Amino acid sequence: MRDGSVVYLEGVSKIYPTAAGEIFAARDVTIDVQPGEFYSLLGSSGSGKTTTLRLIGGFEIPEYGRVWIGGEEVTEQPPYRRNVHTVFQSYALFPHLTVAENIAYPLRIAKTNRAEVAERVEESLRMFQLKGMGDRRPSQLSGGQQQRVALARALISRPKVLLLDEPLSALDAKIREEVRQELRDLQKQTNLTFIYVTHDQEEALALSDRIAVMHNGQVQQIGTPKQIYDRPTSLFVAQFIGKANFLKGTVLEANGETAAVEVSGTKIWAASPGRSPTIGDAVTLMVRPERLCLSETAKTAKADNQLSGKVASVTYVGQLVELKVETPIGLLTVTQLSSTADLSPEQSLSWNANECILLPD
Amino acid sequence: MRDGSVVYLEGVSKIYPTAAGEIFAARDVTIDVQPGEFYSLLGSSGSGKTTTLRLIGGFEIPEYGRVWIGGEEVTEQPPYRRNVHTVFQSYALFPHLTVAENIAYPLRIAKTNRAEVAERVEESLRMFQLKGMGDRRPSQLSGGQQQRVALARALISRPKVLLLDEPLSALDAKIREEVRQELRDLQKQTNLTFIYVTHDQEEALALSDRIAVMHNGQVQQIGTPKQIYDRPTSLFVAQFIGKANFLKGTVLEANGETAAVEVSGTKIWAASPGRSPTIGDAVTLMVRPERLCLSETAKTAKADNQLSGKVASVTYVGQLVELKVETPIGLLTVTQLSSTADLSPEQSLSWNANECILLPD
Amino acid sequence: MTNAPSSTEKRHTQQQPWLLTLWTILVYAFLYLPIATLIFISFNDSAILSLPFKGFTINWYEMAFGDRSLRLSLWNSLQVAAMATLLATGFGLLAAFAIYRYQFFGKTSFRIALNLPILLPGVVTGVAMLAYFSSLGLELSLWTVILGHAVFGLPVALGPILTRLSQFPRSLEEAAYDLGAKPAQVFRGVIFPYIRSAIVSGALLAFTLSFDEVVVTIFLTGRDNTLPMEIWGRLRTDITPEIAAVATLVLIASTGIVLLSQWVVGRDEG
Amino acid sequence: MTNAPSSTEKRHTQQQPWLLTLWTILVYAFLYLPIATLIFISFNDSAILSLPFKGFTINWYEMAFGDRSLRLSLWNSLQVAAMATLLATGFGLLAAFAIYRYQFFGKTSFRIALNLPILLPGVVTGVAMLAYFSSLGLELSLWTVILGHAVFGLPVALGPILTRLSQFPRSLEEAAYDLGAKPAQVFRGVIFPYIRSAIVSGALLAFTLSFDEVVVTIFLTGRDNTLPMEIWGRLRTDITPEIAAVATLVLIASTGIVLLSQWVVGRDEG
Repeated sequence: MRDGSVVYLEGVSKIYPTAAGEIFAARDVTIDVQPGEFYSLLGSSGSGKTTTLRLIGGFEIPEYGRVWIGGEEVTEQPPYRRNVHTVFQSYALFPHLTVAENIAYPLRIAKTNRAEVAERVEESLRMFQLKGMGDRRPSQLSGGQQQRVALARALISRPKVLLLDEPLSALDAKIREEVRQELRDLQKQTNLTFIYVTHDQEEALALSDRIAVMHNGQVQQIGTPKQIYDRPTSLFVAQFIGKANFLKGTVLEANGETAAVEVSGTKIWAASPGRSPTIGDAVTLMVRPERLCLSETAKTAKADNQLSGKVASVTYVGQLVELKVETPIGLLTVTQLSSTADLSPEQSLSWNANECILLPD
Repeated sequence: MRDGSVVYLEGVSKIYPTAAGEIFAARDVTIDVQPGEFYSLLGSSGSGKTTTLRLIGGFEIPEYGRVWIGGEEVTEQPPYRRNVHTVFQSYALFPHLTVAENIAYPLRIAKTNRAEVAERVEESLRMFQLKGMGDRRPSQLSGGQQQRVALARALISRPKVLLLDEPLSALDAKIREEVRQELRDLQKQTNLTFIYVTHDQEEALALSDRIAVMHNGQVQQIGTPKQIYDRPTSLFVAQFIGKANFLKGTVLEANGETAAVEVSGTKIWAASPGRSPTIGDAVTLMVRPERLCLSETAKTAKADNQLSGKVASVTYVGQLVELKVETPIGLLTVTQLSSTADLSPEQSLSWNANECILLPD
Repeated sequence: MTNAPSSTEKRHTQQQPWLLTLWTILVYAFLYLPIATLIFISFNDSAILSLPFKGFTINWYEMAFGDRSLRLSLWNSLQVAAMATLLATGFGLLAAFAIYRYQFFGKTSFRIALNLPILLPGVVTGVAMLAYFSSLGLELSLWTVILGHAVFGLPVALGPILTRLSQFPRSLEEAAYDLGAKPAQVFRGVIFPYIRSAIVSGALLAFTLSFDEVVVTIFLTGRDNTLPMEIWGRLRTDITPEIAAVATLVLIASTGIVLLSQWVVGRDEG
Repeated sequence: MTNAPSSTEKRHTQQQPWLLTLWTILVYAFLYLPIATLIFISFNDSAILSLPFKGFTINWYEMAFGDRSLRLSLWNSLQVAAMATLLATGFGLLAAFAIYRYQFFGKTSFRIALNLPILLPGVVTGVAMLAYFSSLGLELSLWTVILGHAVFGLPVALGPILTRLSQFPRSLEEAAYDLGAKPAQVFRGVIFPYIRSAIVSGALLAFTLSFDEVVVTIFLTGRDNTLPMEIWGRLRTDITPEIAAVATLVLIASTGIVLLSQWVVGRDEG
């Protein structure tokens, strides 16, 4: 294992037998999580993100590979022997216990003495703004309060790592953003390692230090939010994260990590981070709609790529305006901030080569 | 009733008796919907939007007020005597009938002759891309297909008005945007009147010709998406739609629909559409985060309002970057399109008076 | 802490629940050995109602089929069960609609009250009905038995209908109204097809219950015997494997009807 | 098409379900008049089991309480019900866990098979058990009755436990493991508190069922009588309102236990 990782999965696979044969819920997953990191597993349902979390928590034992936590191999250890705690999607508060008893549960199990339990629960209630609610039942709390109880319970015995399984999905859209901020602040304050499972790319981008994008049980790309969004390494990641224009073309020239690509008879300059493309290859270019600049007069020589365009439709969605612009290489989507000003239909479109990522087909 | 309206509600109230007294599910609702309009009722749950739709559909009879459809009073008419059809949130397809039988249902009830039914169902299946699925059961279709069947069934007997109750909420986020576009196109093609209930402001802004924002059973504001977003008439609407910075201040000068407002010792120019403010009044100013311009050097005299600022935090959420900027009048949220470029912490903030709306307290 | 390579050997993670398998066999044995014994004895070439197995014979079945009083009691049982089922299902359907459709004072207690007859001891129901009918001056006959069976058949028939109705999405009804259907058309075209299987299933259950009932029947019948009473009557006089043969036949018929009703319900749901 | 002002008069939109009220009364009457009659007769100062009401007396209750063979049969019934409940609830709890916990071949049929004894006619179960016990050489006694009652008490006790266990969120169990609890601690601290009310409720139901049972009992008992058999035996000899008094007492006890078990289940859910 890599030294210094707080959680390290090494080529881990989890297999479920089904009538139609074996299904790999996770396939050869290798991730290393550094201490103090906010690490997200991002993917749609069935991508293996929850299975991976459960392999770390000890709820599943992998058929292949190994799991280390804090430098110790725990591959076949049950959950109660692992120094990680989980915040479940449903919170999993014990309904027959009060809020204070729920929070005290890990200490009671560990046979901590009564006085210390009382003190630490009191402190925890204060920290999570639950003062005065210690005697209530979980069912008497709001969704946001229940989530704070689940966090308090998971943190009271000071685990090394906190696993969070879509902790915001049960909350109203209204308070979700608020709680998102609280979570981020909590992680920064406690300097704990968070491993966070979500299907919501916006959440992952806003919260994480690093993201592992998963699909069909496999890790597709690992990187910071900016790397994942700006420099996807595969068509899948480019399509899964954010919106983008995709252009099919053929490589004309290649110069290190920059290339000229022919798209419908027009030469487009693009970047190919990390690999040099081969001339003549069929490739797909990706350019994010907000990176396309619109101007009413053709700017000269400032941007690598320039096209004339005609606005075909305008959709207004609050903060953003989404335009469909007819260009020589097809209909492109352009996003702008909404404004009170009107837009003339004839536009010039420009963007730099490093905003245009070349993806191998 | 106003002549020309295809649906007109006049001071309609719906009351439910509860143990704690009467509750107004809709209170004095007056709306007029013009032929060919895409009209949305937007509000959170309990706002009365669905009750209003049910009053138009005939599933509820109002305690006060009257309902006109196509110039005819229908206040106490049952649903089967009203020439409006509903697309339900759950689609409400008949499970024991095939797709074709579901679509034919309104014609069969109306005792249309067999040959015509077959012909129109065939045409409808083609139009809604359901060819070859006529013999399937609804349970064998995907969510998007079920929704198309529900639309086809509601439209086959050519009603004047189509009522849609959150028709996209049962769909995956992935295909929701696609279906949204289809709905908009369908409405434009058929030139039918759509009355659309939703809690999703983005949906309402993107689709509607006009929106009625509802809260606590009452209509708060009626207007085009641009009017609702750029010129909210109340603090509630400003808070409910989109994100905004709110500044508390006192009116210093008033000049018709423009005013100068003192906010924490700084003079801010603002617009007060439709009413002239009184000097000395306590007011709230609203300015959208994407309307605040950031620049590294103070621009001169171009914008009505200018402040110096220091970037406190940057949150990256894909297309957008949300910045918190410390200014003399407090922490302001600024939204920008994401870019690959970095941002220096010292910034100048500027915006025009007409982007800053004065709301009475 | 070694820098080991990925293990290439597959780890076994499935537990073998052998303890459970043993336990399952025990429970099955506890529940089913008596029934197996019954079936064996019905084919046993021995004149006493007991094992060991002495040889195969269908003699007891032939005797059972040739028995006139058994045939008569079977006919009585079928008549009673058919009539009681008709009454129970009809009233049950109406009661189910009342509970589903309207909100009225005492709805919950109405529902509990409907279920009480099936929870009461048969002896109580029997004595109560006997006292009631004799107070009304009704003479005991198969008709009094039918009424008695209808009373506890009602909640049994009501159960599946109510369960199915409570799953009925109100929006289907509203959609039909919305598309132009009048109330009668809505019932025929939308509600009835939805609950049809539950009605059949409830009726089958009520039928089985009536067909098997003994306690209430004994209190309420006049001269006529039903099949279970006939079997039982013989217990006191001549106890031969003929009873085992008849019981086996009743067992097969009852199991068949129960499975049929499960299948009918399962088919329309899921 | 007039440009009318907003109407200021309130429109009445609630329907009066008077037809339904009538129907409710009819159903109640159908189900409850016999029971009402029973209770009246038990206080009726007349030597025959019938109305009209001739005067109030508690004579029949005094007779019932003073009756030695009734007391003895009550004691037998209580013993049988207690032992059968213990067996049925214990085995039911284990079976519920087996069904809940493990996925194994035939799980669905295992569940159906457990329920079959309650669906089989009492006559079939009775004959089968009689044949089985006599094949095993067991002498008929209260113990054979207890075993018989345990067989059909098992699915009754199993029902509520299984229902409650199927609502048990697996994540609660995982949360407890995650927070450091070992399997035994998880059962004691998390699972048992969750299903406790269902166990009590299942046991109460099994107790009532055993206490009320007649058919299987008659096949399996030796010299000893249970209370329902005693009541029933008297039907052939001396039929007096004393039976009505005893039936009323059984009715009250049974209703009480059923309501108690409903309340126990309701308290922990909701």
